[in-house]
Amino acid sequence: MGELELRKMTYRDAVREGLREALQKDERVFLIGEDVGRYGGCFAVSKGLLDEFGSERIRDTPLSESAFTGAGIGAALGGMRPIVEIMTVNFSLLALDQIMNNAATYLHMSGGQFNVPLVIRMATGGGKQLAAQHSHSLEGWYTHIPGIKVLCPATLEDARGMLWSALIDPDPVLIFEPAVLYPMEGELAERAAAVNIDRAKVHREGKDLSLISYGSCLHKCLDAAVILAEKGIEVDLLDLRTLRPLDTESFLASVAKTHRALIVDEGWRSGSLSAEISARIMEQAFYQLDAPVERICSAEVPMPYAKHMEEAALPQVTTIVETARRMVHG
Amino acid sequence: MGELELRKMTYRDAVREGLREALQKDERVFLIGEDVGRYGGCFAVSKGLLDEFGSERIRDTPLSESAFTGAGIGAALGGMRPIVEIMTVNFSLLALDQIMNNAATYLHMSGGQFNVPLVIRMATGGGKQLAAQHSHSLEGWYTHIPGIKVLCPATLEDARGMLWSALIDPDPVLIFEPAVLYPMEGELAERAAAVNIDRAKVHREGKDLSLISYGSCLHKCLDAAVILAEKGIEVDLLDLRTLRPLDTESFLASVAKTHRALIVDEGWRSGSLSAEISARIMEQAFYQLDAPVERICSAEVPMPYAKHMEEAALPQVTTIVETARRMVHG
Amino acid sequence: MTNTDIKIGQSLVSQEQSLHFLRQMLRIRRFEEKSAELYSAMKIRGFLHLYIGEEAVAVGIAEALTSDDAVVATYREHGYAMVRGMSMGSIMAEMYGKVAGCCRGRGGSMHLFDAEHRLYGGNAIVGGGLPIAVGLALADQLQKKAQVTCCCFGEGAMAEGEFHESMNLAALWKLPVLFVCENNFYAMGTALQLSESIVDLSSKAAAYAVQTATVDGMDVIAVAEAAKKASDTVRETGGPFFLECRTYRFRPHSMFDPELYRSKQEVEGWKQRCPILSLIQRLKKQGWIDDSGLEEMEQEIATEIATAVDFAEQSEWESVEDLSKFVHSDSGVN
Amino acid sequence: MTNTDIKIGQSLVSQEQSLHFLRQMLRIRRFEEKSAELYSAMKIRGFLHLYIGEEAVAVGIAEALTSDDAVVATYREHGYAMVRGMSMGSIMAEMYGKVAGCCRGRGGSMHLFDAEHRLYGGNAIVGGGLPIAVGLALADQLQKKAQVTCCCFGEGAMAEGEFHESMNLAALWKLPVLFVCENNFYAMGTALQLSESIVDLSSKAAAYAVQTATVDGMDVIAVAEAAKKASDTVRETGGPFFLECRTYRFRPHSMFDPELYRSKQEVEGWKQRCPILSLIQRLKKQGWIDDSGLEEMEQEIATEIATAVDFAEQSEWESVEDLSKFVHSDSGVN
Ligand SMILES: Cc1ncc(C[n+]2csc(CCOP(=O)(O)OP(=O)(O)O)c2C)c(N)n1
Ligand SMILES: Cc1ncc(C[n+]2csc(CCOP(=O)(O)OP(=O)(O)O)c2C)c(N)n1
Ligand SMILES: [Mg+2]
Ligand SMILES: [Mg+2]
Repeated sequence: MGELELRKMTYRDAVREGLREALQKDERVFLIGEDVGRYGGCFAVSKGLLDEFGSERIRDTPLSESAFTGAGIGAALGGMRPIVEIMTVNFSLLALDQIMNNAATYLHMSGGQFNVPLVIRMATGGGKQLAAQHSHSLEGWYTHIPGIKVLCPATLEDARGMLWSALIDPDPVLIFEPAVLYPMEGELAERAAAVNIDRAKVHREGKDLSLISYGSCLHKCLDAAVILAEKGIEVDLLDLRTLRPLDTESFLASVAKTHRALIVDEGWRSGSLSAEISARIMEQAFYQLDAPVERICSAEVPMPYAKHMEEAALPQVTTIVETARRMVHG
Repeated sequence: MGELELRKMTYRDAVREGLREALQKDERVFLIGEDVGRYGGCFAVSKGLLDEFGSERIRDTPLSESAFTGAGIGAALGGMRPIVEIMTVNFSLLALDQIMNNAATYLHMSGGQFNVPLVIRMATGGGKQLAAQHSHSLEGWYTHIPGIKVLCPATLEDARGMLWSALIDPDPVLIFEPAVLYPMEGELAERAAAVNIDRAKVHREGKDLSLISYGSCLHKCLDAAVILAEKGIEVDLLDLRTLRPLDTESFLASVAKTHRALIVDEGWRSGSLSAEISARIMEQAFYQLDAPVERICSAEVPMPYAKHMEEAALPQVTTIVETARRMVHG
Repeated sequence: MTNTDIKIGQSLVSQEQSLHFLRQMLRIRRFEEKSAELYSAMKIRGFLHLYIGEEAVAVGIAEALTSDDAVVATYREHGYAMVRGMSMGSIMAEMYGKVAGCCRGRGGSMHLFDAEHRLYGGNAIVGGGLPIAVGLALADQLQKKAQVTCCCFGEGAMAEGEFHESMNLAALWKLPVLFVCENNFYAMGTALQLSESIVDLSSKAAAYAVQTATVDGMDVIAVAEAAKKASDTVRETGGPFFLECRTYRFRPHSMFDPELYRSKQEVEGWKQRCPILSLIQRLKKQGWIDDSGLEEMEQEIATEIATAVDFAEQSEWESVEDLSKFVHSDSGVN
Repeated sequence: MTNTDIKIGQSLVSQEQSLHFLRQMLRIRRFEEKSAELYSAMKIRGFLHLYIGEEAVAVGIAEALTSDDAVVATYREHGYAMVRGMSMGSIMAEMYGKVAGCCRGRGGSMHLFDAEHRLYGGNAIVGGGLPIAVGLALADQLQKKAQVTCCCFGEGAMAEGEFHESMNLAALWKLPVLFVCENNFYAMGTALQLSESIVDLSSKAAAYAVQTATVDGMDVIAVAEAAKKASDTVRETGGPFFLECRTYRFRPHSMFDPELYRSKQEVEGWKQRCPILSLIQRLKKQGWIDDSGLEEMEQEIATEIATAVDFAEQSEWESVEDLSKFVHSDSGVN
């Protein structure tokens, strides 16, 4: 059966398939953003969709992040199911007022009268030598905002499946796609299986250490886990997937088993999502800990352009391995 | 001597005196923002300054948060010492691109060529029944950004003194003034004493519990501390004052003494500054803790208008007292 | 001209309609006067922005809108809430912070919402409502619904980037938005000429290839007529229209405003042009209303307001257990 | 007209100056062609936005600026860096990510800064530089410095709210900003008519009461002349000026661009109007340069580029110990 046939594709293709399926399934769905149409998407994600669905449903916008994001909110209020694409998280700051003061508040402010069924997608993260204004990794920062959900697909399955789950959510959902993952290859079943957007996923089971991550750093953790296994350290590796609301249960369950936790995320260290996770473990699993929870995050600097400097600023596999070893063997 | 004579004044007056002194001391200093001049400031902070210093140095702006904040950055690059006033943190989202992508990055991006000696002041916080779009408490959120400093004066002395310290800092400094504190009365010495902007301040010494806070919540903690003292619980009460960079040493020193810590801040709980502090205590003082660090923050809801609902959403003295008692006596 | 019609402004308006205009303006005026009282009595808190002096705008605009049309307003929106058909009770209860309020006490004066009457707020971020209006109109265009989205904002909002971006999108995509600029010449304490390099606001709007008109916002009949023409244009062309209504705020910006930025004389001068008084004069001249008729109308409105206050007083407080209700929808909503 | 002068465009330009224009445009062209090569060779990474086809703009504008004037540019700023007087070596080393680069390798192609030549970047946020330029001009006005701040941006930036807010502030406060719009008719893949409801960009600027002009951006002499008039106006009035230069990007937007949005013919058509070729033709007709002279010029430029590449290759890498250097100033700076 179709479901079982696996096809080779990239993370980019998976996102595109998710978009195509959504556009086919629900005529209220449309994609709106800069260069999503004629250009084919700044990361070639929406390539081909303009021809397939036309310029009304694959709508190129002027450079007006605040207005077209707000227009997405309005269109959602008006009965549509817009998918707003903000090219990258770096430009989303220009739309933040619309996101925090309108999208996130409308339902509550109106006493339950107006929900905003909106999805906002954006690329996130560094690692491509794009320097200080184009390398932000702010998905963790966005999780501070009540009224929105925040997703970060790290796998092809989630890249394709999370979009639909987000679209059927009655409230605003932000999906952050790590730009470095677009070329990542993998295999997917012919037809998309619906994915949940409320549970973290265990990628590896282990008793020695809970390794908690998401997005692009998940893959650095997967590599680290292999190296650690060779050194006899078995990590319990969690992909958070949904960053708000956090699936606290899963990482508490893991910590209950391992008594040690290391969190890896690409955000700047101070005020990172890792801090929130560490604080929750402190509050709810303190007495189960054999050692302090640790974090590996990005250095607190505007991202430098030079490759060696950027690498020094970002979390790296070697650091994860060394930190994990020290935490387990002391 | 003048220094010793104490005068009664409000927090609002103290901020105004800080502004006046700065404008008198350095002709490169000017105040720019919405209604700072003819209106007298939306919280009457700059009342009278227009007559004293003229419309070039007390500059009213159109409603253009992004442009006049960016203009402040440009003016700082051009040799001036601008004080940009954004009426409230709620509107600063419109200027966030300028703050994060320009003010915070220029020095690093330019390899040290261009520092940005800019001060941005804004009112922050809830408690005035201004509802979901006018009650944000985002100063903790701003501390995620490398390249800026974040101050939050909780006392008259800091309200007056921190401004000058911020102005002589060669880099961008954000000063958050809790709006509920403007009417607060107190006494100040005739002449301003320079205040440091790198150390937390101990308001009360105690051995039972470290109570860590800042801004408007500091005053709730002061009240709680009195009640707790009556109950025989002595808290070590810290005013963080500078939120970025955090004075980690001071709260670690306090925890080393008390072995218990409660952090109180008005930000939404997830991703709050409290999370960062808790994580740092976890990482650097884990083995000194007798109990898990706890946080009291705002409920994760857009701020409701109704008084009783807003009070339920904000940290309150009773909660602080109860939590502290439970933490100490179990 | 027949004796059943009256020529006011440039148009023919029936006795019935002009009395309706008067009643609507009076309802807003008296309701807000009461609200100011209740603010001093601490029954209403937070920010309270009064519309007093500007009533002709909301009343005139409302005439051009159908119940299918949408309205996006600002924090100075009591007038719009009333002309859209919301009951004084649900508005007053909202300002009391009671559960019977239109937003169950979560919004307050600056955030009046009503799904039934398609009022999408009550937005307290200046300029924040414009992109929302563009999106509502886009949804209508995509769904082939012949509806107008009316977006109201002050002249101060025109300096914000969101005005620029929203006007361009509406014009570029030919969206059915009726942009209504309530030019009361001040943004808090900032006079128009200190806020815009060009004070002819219509010419600013014209730079987006949007049709424009300017009308005396103190003359309800002129506003109604201009609004009708404007909304007709939107319905016919399917594209946006920009209508500037020149009006004036008789009261302080909000309840905390020393009004250092304008002279008593200036305010008095505008009060001479009070939209309510001038309409009453014209109606009396026409013999369509007399003091007793006016008295009667005032009485009815006073009763309506008293009932609303009563309703607000009687209503319950939302339970604090429900604090986080409506942060997310109860699943099912979609 | 004397034989020492040449009538090109509407103006008289000396042989010396026109050869200077040619040399500057060629320097940019060849430098970027080399950069593209080095990008494929992975010596340069990140984003690389080429100016090829648009050289006449930066070169013409530079003629109107003094060393005291400031320039705020975009991520497509190699041309400005060169015409401001920065050495090819410091630019190339920057794109290599080496410590000898103008920003010690922290900025890269999109973030060229130079305090000595008052180049304030190199901004990768579209529209992000406009408020900065307004502020630099405000500082000059307050300090009574008779300097011009030249702010360059693409036509796509004009849809951003920051354009609107910045133009208004500059006009309202009469600030000495020379706004230079490089209209290359595309914002990435979005054609001007899909981005602006009015494509006559000068008329948009005029809506802020700013003086405007439009010039053929493929004709360096016309640009130089228009820029001179514009900057003179700024210096005389102390107020802003908006100059639209119509030009075209011969290359893809960046190094990853399939160019699905425009036809080969369109690109070819514009290449016929190459600012460099056309100037060469005119100079030859005038007998001011011949093939050997051109060859010589190309040789000198090739040497300059080779030296720059060499310099970049030789330079050290910044030590990773210095990662957080420049996040804050070493105290003392003020
Ligand atoms: C983005 C933003 N900046 C500042 C404010 C504070 N503020 C509230 S109303 C107002 C003046 C708005 O003037 P205008 O748009 O003319 O409307 P009016 O109040 O005159 O009806 C200001 C500055 C705000 N609410 N939002
Ligand atoms: C605020 C923002 N939005 C989107 C982008 C992505 N982007 C980079 S260049 C560009 C097109 C800009 O076009 P234009 O202003 O005409 O300049 P050009 O590239 O044509 O010189 C876009 C959309 C960005 N860098 N900044
Ligand atoms: Mg106004
Ligand atoms: Mg362009």
